[in-house]
Amino acid sequence: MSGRAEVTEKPVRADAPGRGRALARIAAGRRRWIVAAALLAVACSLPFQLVPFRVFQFTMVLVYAVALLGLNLLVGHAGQISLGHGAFFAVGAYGTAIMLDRWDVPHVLTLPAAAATAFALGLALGLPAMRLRGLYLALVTLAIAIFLVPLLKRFESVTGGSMGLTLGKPAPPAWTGLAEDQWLYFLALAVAVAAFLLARGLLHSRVGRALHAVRDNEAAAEVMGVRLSFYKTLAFAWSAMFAGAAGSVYTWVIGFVSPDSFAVTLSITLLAGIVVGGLGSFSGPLLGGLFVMFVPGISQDVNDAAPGVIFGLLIITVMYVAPTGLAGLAGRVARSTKKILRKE
Amino acid sequence: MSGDAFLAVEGLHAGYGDARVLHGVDLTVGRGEICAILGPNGAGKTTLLRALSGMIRVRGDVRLDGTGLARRSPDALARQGVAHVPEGRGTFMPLTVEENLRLGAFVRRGRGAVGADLDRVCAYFPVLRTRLKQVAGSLSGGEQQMLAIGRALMLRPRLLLLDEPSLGLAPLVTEELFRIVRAVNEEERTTVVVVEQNAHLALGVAQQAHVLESGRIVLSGSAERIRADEQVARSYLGYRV
Amino acid sequence: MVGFLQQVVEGLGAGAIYASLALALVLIYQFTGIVNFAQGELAMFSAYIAWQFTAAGLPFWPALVLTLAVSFAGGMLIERVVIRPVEGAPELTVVIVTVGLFIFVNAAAGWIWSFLIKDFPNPFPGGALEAGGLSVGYSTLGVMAVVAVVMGLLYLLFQRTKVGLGMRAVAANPTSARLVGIRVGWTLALGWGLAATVGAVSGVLVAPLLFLEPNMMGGVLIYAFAAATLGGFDSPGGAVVGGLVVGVAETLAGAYVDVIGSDLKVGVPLIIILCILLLRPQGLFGRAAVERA
Amino acid sequence: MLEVHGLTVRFGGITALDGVGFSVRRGEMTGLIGPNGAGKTTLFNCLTRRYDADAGTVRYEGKDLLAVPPHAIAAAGIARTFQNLGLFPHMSVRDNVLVGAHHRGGAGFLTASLRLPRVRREEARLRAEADGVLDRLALTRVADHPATGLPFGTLKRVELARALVGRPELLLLDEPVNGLNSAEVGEFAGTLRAIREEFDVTMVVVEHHMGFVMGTCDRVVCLNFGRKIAEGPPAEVQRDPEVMRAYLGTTG
Amino acid sequence: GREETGGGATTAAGQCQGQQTTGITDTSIKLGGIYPLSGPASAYGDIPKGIKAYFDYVNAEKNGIGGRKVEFVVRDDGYQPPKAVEEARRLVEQEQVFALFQTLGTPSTTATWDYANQRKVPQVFVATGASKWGTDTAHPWTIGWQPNYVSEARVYAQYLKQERPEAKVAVLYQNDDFGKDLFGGFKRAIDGSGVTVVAEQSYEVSDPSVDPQMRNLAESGADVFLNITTPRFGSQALAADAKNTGWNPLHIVNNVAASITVLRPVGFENVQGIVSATYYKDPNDPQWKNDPEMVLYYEKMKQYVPEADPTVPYHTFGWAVASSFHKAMEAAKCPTREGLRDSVRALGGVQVGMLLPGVTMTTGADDGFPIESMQLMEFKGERWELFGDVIDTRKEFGPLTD
Ligand SMILES: Nc1ncnc2c1ncn2[C@@H]1O[C@H](COP(=O)(O)OP(=O)(O)OP(=O)(O)O)[C@@H](O)[C@H]1O
Ligand SMILES: Nc1ncnc2c1ncn2[C@@H]1O[C@H](COP(=O)(O)OP(=O)(O)OP(=O)(O)O)[C@@H](O)[C@H]1O
Ligand SMILES: [Mg+2]
Ligand SMILES: [Mg+2]
Repeated sequence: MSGRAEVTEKPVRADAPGRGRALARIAAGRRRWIVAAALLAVACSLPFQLVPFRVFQFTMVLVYAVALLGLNLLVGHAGQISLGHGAFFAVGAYGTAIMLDRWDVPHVLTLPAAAATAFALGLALGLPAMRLRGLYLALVTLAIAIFLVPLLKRFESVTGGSMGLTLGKPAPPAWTGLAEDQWLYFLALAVAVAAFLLARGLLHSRVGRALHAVRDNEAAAEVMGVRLSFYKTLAFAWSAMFAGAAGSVYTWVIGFVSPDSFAVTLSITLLAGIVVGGLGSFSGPLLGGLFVMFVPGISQDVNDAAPGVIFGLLIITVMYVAPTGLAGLAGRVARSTKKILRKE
Repeated sequence: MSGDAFLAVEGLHAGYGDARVLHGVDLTVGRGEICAILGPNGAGKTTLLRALSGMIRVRGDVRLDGTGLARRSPDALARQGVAHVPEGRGTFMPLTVEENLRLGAFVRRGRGAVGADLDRVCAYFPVLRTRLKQVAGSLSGGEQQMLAIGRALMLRPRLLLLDEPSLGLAPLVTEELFRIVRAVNEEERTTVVVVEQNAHLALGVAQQAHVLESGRIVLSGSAERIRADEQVARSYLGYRV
Repeated sequence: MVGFLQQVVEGLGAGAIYASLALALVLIYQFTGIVNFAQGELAMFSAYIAWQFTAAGLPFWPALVLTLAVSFAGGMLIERVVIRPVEGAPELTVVIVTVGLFIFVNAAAGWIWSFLIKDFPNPFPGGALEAGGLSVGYSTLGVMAVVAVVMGLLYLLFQRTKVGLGMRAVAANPTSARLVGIRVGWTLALGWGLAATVGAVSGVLVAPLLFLEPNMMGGVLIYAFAAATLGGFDSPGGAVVGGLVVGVAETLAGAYVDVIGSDLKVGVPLIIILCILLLRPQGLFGRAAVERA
Repeated sequence: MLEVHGLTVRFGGITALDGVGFSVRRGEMTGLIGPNGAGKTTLFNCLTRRYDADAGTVRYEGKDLLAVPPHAIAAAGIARTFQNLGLFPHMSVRDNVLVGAHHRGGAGFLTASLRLPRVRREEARLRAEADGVLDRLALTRVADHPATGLPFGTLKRVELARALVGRPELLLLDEPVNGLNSAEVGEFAGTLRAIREEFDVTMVVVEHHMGFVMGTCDRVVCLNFGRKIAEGPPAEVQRDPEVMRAYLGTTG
Repeated sequence: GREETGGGATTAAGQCQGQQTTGITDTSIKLGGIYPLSGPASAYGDIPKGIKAYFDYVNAEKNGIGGRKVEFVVRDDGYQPPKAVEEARRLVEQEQVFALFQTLGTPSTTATWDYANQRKVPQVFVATGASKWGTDTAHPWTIGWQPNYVSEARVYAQYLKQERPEAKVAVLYQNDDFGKDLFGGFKRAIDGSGVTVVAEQSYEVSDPSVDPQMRNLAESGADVFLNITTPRFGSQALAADAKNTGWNPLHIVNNVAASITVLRPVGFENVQGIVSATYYKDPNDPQWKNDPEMVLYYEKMKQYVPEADPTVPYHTFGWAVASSFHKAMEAAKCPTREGLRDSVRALGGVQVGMLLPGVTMTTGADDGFPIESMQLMEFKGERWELFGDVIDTRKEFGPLTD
């Protein structure tokens, strides 16, 4: 955020420069709100500008962004690697599907219920899992994601087995005058904005700092009074909750769930998405969502004989150009243009 | 002096990313000399040593025994006989003490000589001998500092760069340390550049000294002259040990 | 009882396969501190290279030697070209680069050689050793022997050689490693080369048993991860023991525990790993990181 | 305020602390000295529950400190700095300091994510306090700088600020003047004395800088090989022959 | 643009008035297919190459289908249903295709068929053998092509009932829609006969090997082994069966894994006498060496997709399904989406060169399955030998309802 702060430092009194900086911070804060409002305005106008198919694509971007927001909380902010977040996404998606399929629960209610289920599961798995460190945690979560697929197939009467479940989509209320795609888009947007605000509140607080502290130096964090197990487990559960909410919206949008939709690749894609987007940054999840959504298509346009060759290369290239993710790259670009502009 | 300059630094600029730290440092150290660098917190002393051992990119000219060194990588410099005891000690935490020491001699050949040097270092710092098989990360701060110095000596360096070598050492060991530095310097004609806050001891062994402030050398001279400087006395020699 | 023992033997056979790839994973982890998701695909690619040599008429053993050499060079090249640019970047960045590599290599293999199963020669005779009612296939024995040899060599490399010491130093602290004169870049490349070679051995062992096609190693990689996790990511011996335990546990559970059945048997290694890691978070044979405030 | 009795800590074959006992009175500044590897840091680690004691008791304000879980140490009023720095490198200096006030806040996941007014008020209060401490330690100019890339001496000060903002009653400082030149040591000693008055805090300081120890401490405890070999007023300990032999050498 | 219909010059007149003509003109017709070109199922990504070869050939040498040049747009879904939805929408809304021709895989097709039917876009000859494409009545715009897995299962059941009425069967199946469908069909087809399933084992596509499953099946002492697998696992199961000298069941391998390319790596000496069923010609089978369609296929593959290996059966499959589309389109009364929908549901014994002699496409009001006949074959020497008559499962078992 402040890569250019004064580094040659001598003991000084805090005086004018300190105050000036505070003012600048307030100004920057206001600027950020303006940017956010503009962004939201653009987001709201999108479905009226684009063909339905594009609207659908952006709806999915938002779905992924919500899941990545959760993963970012865990990986980017709390420093715990999960290779199994597809599992929580699946729990949210299947939870919603089952509620719709068996009990005809109204769509809106399925979201909190699915998120709560994912949260509870995250908590239950987080308790033992959080004793593990780094790589070991990552691989145990990976195993969970792998195990989920046959598990979903096993309980066929509930989950529809390998054939999956087909569900109805939420219909736009007549007063809105929106088409189904547009309505779904706005639902996803609402969820994404809510998730974003929640995550923001969380991170700009004592809790967020505690998570960062755990990420940066566990021993020191504990001495400062941060209860490691509590924060790690809850970060896991919250992150699972976001993934679950994303899964729920996914089911609304796609109207179909099957075990093969939630194979390990999804978990790995999510992790790749957030790392490519930018760990620990606010725009990371959105950029990651865009990457996950659009880059495979681009890869195919380049080489339709083996799109994987291009997709793999693109991942490598992005990491090469932007080792801290697209968000970091965007920040760098913004900074250097600002500098150039100032020099003129 | 510069006739037999073993290390010659001219117009050295260095920094981190956008932050410039050194603004044109000139420095020569004669062969087999000990040179002390003093300076306040944040002056760029560590940065200077990092620049000399190739850890950061620099602009300017650095010559060791006549050959240009600027822009060489640290490993190439190590092969040229430059050993650096870095700020923060750079311990190989998961490795044992013995492995840490042997790594110091990584670029040397000849098992026998290395084994003898291992003994020598253990004689300098007897604690290390009792800890040879212990994981280095579990050593106390001071023990790790000794390990770092021992590791650097294992190279039998031509140029030894010491960044606050007495950091965290007990007074007794600190004194011993400077005796060792002098001994190594005398026996092997090792040239030494030492950044040290314990100015008394540093100036005690050094032939020449420089004061670095805000990335520039503001005062240079023989150790005695520097010691006699009033400003230096106030800043660096106030608290007597 | 014989049936049970036979299942154990078969489990060991499967476990040896997992162990063979786990060794390569452990090798890379040892001195770069990252998990290489592409390891299985690189092994598969090596197997294709071996296949290509034999298809061109080379006898198996010369083809193998050539393959190992090519794989070694390829591994080093990958480090130089693909990993080097992100050296020093956050660990996860490097991990995701290996994910990209995974996708790339898999697709490339399909593109070059198609997805048809290739006819891969088996270096070991077909029959089985019969003793006391048990039968152990010669290929199983062969795989186990090779894995044991590779494990021993790796142990010697890590613990007894200067190169191994240098590698561990690079993993522990690259900055200091450079300061003591280790060519970090080349050491990393060497490590990747070695891991690719070990992976190639794995691929060549696995190909005749699982049948060579681009997705051959996907499942093996998962179990190799499990093996390495169980054994401790920094111990070659652990990787082998981990592989064997996973193989046996999975086989027995699939065979004897009806509720688990063959569909849920993947869960068995998971549960074992969880239980063991809860007791020993660094894996069975892993070294706990010393932590000092 | 603090009573240590027969404290013993072993690591495999090494006995880092061997039946150490001493006490610290409220408001006092105690120096802890001893050769490298004597067990000083280990003692701090015991007091902050990073290490488990193999034997012995520690009573703090009459409570059994060894029964307090590690994360509750801060709330019990104990704060520390680390010998080799224990900062959070990716966080700004200000955020580092704010983590020090963690135990003084009450916001949880839910309340924080909803940004309840209560949380905002608490946040504003702690921020103001942190800024005050930063100012007090002349760190305002680097408050937004990440906690890496600052000079070692500055970082040591950041650690002190982080410890102080938790309003500790007992402050454990592990080699606080490391890497400072003597003028800076003098300045720092002054700051520390002022802080002691201002924050009404009891301190235990590990330091090898004898000038500093002699100048600031009320009492000094000397350890050697995990055992206490001397205790008393600084001047007395400094003259203790065993301390001189094991620790100070001749120039003491 | 976001217009719904009328992408090109309207060719619909008369009785076709008012029908959808998106994606079709007097000189062109645009089709879209969705395949896993990337990811773990990318083996199936070879199918569109065969299709391309056929259409390129028809476009260049036959002036297209009834004067309309075919443009075939292929999209990749990585075998992921949400991606399939995206790609289906891209094809329909952006590419403005006339029809979705082939979506591969049951999950991907299931995820897209509601959409296709709502938009009234024909989704024809989907590349999956699930039975619901033919039995479901709510999706008239979607239709399969290949014999459904239940029909295939019936063929094996029929064979066993005749040849081994007391057979004890051990089954290995892939634990997904395909394996479940085929295995379920088999169980239903043997219901009430003397044939019984005595052991069953499933595997996941992510399993490294099916050896443990094969061991457990061998313990059952069954005298028939039904191998419901995809290629690599098929080879593994065949090899495991060959290796186990103590267990010598009649080995039936399902069509998906019956290609010569699956058998060859196992060693032909190890697969003698195994049984399977088929409906189209295997390009590796010497008996079709001089078959005119096969000769044409080899020639045109080499000419139009020289980089592809014509011996890959997926290419042949693509060729067969493309020529089937050609026939269906030619038979359409109206060059409209409705016309295609109706045409594929009113096929009367349509012959397709690449299908086995005697296998034809037939559909009707109560029959949504174009191909329902298969012929049994036994592996002898280095090739499959067809035996018995072509079995029309519809005749034998009655129409499939579900
Ligand atoms: N890794 C780094 N990244 C960015 N800036 C750095 C880094 N290391 C040092 N600096 C900056 O360079 C300047 C000089 O620091 P340096 O560590 O060289 O000082 P020093 O004289 O060694 O101080 P000290 O006595 O505290 O060790 C400081 O202002 C510091 O902020
Ligand atoms: N986790 C550990 N594992 C093994 N040995 C340890 C561990 N922690 C400390 N020790 C040993 O205990 C002894 C005491 O260490 P401690 O860090 O307390 O010393 P210290 O008095 O702080 O020394 P210094 O002045 O050098 O910092 C040392 O010899 C050290 O090697
Ligand atoms: Mg320094
Ligand atoms: Mg200490």
